[in-house]
Amino acid sequence: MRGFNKVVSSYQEAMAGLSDNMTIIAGGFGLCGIPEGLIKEIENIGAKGLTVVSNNCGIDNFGLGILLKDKQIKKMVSSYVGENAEFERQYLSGELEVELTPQGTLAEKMRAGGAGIPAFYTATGVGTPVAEGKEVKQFNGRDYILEESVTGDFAIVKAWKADKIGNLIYRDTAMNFNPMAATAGKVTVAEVEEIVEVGELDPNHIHTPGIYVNRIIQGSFEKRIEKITLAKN
Amino acid sequence: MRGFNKVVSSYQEAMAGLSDNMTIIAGGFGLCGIPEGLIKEIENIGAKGLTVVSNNCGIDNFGLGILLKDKQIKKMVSSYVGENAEFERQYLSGELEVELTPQGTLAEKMRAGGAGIPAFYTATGVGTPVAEGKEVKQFNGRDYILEESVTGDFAIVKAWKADKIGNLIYRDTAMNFNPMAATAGKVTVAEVEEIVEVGELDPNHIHTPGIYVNRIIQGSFEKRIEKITLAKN
Amino acid sequence: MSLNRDQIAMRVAQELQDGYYVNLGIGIPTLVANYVPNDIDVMLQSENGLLGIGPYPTEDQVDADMINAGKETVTAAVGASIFSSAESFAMIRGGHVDLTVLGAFEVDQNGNIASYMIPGKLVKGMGGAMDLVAGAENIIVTMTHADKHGNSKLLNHCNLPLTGVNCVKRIVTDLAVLDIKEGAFHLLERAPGVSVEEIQQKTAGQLILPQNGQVPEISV
Amino acid sequence: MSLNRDQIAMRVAQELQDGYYVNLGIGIPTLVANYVPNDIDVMLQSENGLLGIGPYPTEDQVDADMINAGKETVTAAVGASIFSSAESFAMIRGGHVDLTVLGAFEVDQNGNIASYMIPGKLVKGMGGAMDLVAGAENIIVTMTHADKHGNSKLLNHCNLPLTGVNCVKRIVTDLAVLDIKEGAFHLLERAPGVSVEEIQQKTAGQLILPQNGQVPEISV
Repeated sequence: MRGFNKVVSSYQEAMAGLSDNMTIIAGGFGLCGIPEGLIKEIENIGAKGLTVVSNNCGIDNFGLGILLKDKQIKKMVSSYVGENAEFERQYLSGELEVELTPQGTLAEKMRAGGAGIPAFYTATGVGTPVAEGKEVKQFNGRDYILEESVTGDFAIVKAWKADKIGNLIYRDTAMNFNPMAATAGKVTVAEVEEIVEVGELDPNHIHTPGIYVNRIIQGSFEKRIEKITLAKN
Repeated sequence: MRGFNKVVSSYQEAMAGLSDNMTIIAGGFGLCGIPEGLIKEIENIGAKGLTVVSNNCGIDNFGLGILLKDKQIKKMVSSYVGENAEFERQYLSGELEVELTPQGTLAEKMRAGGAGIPAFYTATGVGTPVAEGKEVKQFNGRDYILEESVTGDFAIVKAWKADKIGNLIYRDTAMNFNPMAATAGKVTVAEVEEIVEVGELDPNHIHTPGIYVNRIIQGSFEKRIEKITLAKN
Repeated sequence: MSLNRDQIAMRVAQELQDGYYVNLGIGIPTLVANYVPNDIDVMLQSENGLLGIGPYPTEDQVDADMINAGKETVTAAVGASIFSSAESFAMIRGGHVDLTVLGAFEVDQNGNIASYMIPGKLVKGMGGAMDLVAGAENIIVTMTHADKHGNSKLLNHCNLPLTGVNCVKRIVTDLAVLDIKEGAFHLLERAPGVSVEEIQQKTAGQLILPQNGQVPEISV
Repeated sequence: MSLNRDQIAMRVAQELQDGYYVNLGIGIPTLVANYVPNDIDVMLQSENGLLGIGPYPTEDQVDADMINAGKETVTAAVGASIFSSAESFAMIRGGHVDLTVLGAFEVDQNGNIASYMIPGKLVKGMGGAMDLVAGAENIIVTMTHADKHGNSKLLNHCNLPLTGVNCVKRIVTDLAVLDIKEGAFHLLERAPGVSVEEIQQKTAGQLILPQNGQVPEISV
C-alpha cells in the first residue's frame, strides 16, 4: 500500500507547507493529549499571524503557550484560557484576539467542519455574550443560536497508536478533542506514541479512520501533568 | 450498582410503555444489526399508528416488514425501502406515509436529536425534491438546506455486547445506525447477543456509553442475510 | 451558623438519586462526590470525555492520560466509558445528564446565572459551563448567599455577563436552600440557627416564604 | 462496438490513483473493483460503515454482520476500519472520499444527475446517493449513453427528479468518455469503432468536440 503509507520521518516533513496566517486546529484538553512535537515544530518554523482553534492554549512554557511567547498567534478560538500569564498580558494589551467559544460548541464546530455541515443550531449560549451577532431561531418553542463550523489549513492531533495508513487509536482521556480535530484539517498530521503495521489494529476499535489523516510521525512525549491529585490514605 | 442495572428479563418489560401513535427510532441497515426480538414484541403489543424512523423497512416477513403487514405503521422515515412488496402496495394505495430522507441526512438527524441539536445545514438534497419546503441558506457561496433532528418515544437498537449498566459494543457493520438511534430515544432499549458483568468492557472500546441506554435484553438472533455473495474460486 | 463548604456539599448530596448521571463543577460541587449516600450509586461525568470518574489515583496510578475536567489526575470507575469531547457534549447538550451542580457569581429570580466572567478582571472562559446549563433539566447552583462585603448574589437581575438564561431551578447556599420558579426565589430550608430575617436581608431578589411561615432547618 | 459493462468498469478504473479512497455505487460501479491496476492501491468505502471493503467471503467466512451498502456479504480488507452511519456520512459529506462512481438514469449538461426515482414507478429511495453526489469533489457517472429505445440520457435538462445539482464532472458510457463543464458535454474519447456522429446523434444535450476534431478511441 505505497499510496497509503503516511508515515513521515521528520517534523519538518510533518509540518511542511505551514505558512503565515494559516488556521490550525489542535487536539488536546489542557496539556492532556497534545501533539507536543508538532507544536514545537510550529515554533521552529516561526510562522506568524496564526489562528489557532484549540480548547486551551497550553501554559506559559509548554504546549501551545510556547507559540504565544513567540507572538506567532494572532487569534485563539478556545473555551478556557486560564493558567497562562503571557496569554493574559497579550489579551489585555490587545495584541491577541480571542474568540471565547463554549466547550461543547467548539467540539461540535470542529466535528461539523470535518463532516461537511456548515452550521448548526444550539441552545448553548442563548442570551449570553456568545449569542451576540448570531442568528436566533425557535424550534419547539425554545430559542437556539446558529453556530458555524470551523476547518483548518492544518489539523494537529496526538494519538496513542497509528497504523501506517493513518488509522488512529487514542488512550483514555487523551482522546478529548483529537478525533474531531483530525477530521477538520485540509492537512491532518498525527503525532503518535507507537506506529504499528497495517492489520494490527482491530477495525472495530479504530477511533479515527485513516481517511482523515495525511501524515503520521512517531513522537516522544513529556506528558506534563497540570494538577497531580492523589488519593488520601 | 442497583440503580444502574438496566437488564430486563422479558420482552414485555423491554417494550413496556409502548402505545399507539408513538415514534420509534430503529437501528439497522437492511436486515443487518436489527433488534429482531424487539420488533416482534412491537408486533405482539399491536400498537398502531406508529411512526418508524429507520434506514430501511425490513422485508415482507422479517424485520420491520412484519409491522407493515399488520398495518401498525402510519409513517416511515427512511432512505431506501425496496425489497418489500407489501410496502409498495401500502405506499401506492396511500395507506402508508413515507418521508424519503437521504441516508447521511437520516443518520445525522438521529445524531443531532440525541445531541440536543435541533437542526443543521447540509448540501445534501439541494435542488432536489428533498429540499422542498426547507430553508435554504448560503455559506461560503454554496447553498445548503436546513434539516431538523429527530427523536423518538422509543429507540430500539441491536448490539453485540452490553454490560449491565448499558455500555454497548457493536460488531462489524452491524453497527450502522445503532449508535445514533441509541441516543435519540426517550426510552432506549438494546437487544444484545451477550450481557457481561460491569468492568468487563474496556472503557476505551465502548461504542455507546450506558447513559443513553435505559433497558437491556438478552436476545436470540436469526441474523437473516439478504444477499449471500461468495468469492469465485 | 452558616454552612461551610463541606456542609453545602452534603446538602446537595441529598438531592442525588440512585442511578443518576451527574456532572459536578469545580469547587464546592466537586466535594459532593465525597458525600454520596451509601445506599445509592451515581456515575460522575467529566466533560473532557469520561463517564464514571473514579477516586483520585495513588502515586503508582497517576497517569497523564487520565484527567478530569478540572485537569486533576483521576482514575476511571468500574464500568466507565471514555469518548471524545463531541460525544461528551452530545450527552450534555442532549439532556442525558440527570443533574448538574455548579458554582456561580450571581443567580437571579428568573433562573439566569452568571458564572464565567467578571469584566475588567481576566476572562478565563466559560469552558463547558454554558453547555451544561443549556443542556441540563436539573441544575443546582452552590454558592455563598452573599459576597464578602455582604452584597447579595441572589438578585432581581444578574449584573455580570450571563452563562445561561432561565435554567437554574435550585440553589444551595451557606444560608439556605431555595427554588426558583415563577420569577421568584422560594425559601425551602435555612441553615441551622440562621434566621429567616437574615436570609431575607441577604436576598436582593424577590423572596417568597412558605405559606405556613415555617422554614425547616437544613439537616446535614 | 459499444463497451460492455465490464469494459465501462475497466475504463473507469483508469481514473483511479494510488492512495485513493473510493465509493463505488451498485451495478457497473461495483465492477470497477475488479479492474484496479496492479501497481496502485485504493481503499473502498461502503456507506453502511466500512472503509476497506475486502473480497467476497468464502462460504466459511460468510458473516451476517459484515455486509456492504448493497447488502451483499463481504469481508474487511487488511487495514479496514468500521464505524457508524453518522461517521460514514461525515466522511462522505465532508469531502474526504477522493472519488465516487455511481450510475444514473439521466445526466444533463449542467452536471445535474437524476438517479433515484422514476415517478409512477415505485420509489425505492435515494439511499446514500444524494449525500455522495453532494459531498464528492470528484464524481464519475457510468451508464448507457441511451436507453433501450435509443433515447439519449445525456440531456439539456434532466426530466426526472434530481439526485443532485451541478455535481457530475465526468461520464463514462458504453459509447464515450465525456467531461461536463461550462454548461456542455465535452467529448474526450469514443468507444472503439463508434463514430463521433453516433455519439452526437445519441447526445441530446450540447456536445462539444475537441478543437482539433480528433477523438481518440477508448483503450481498455
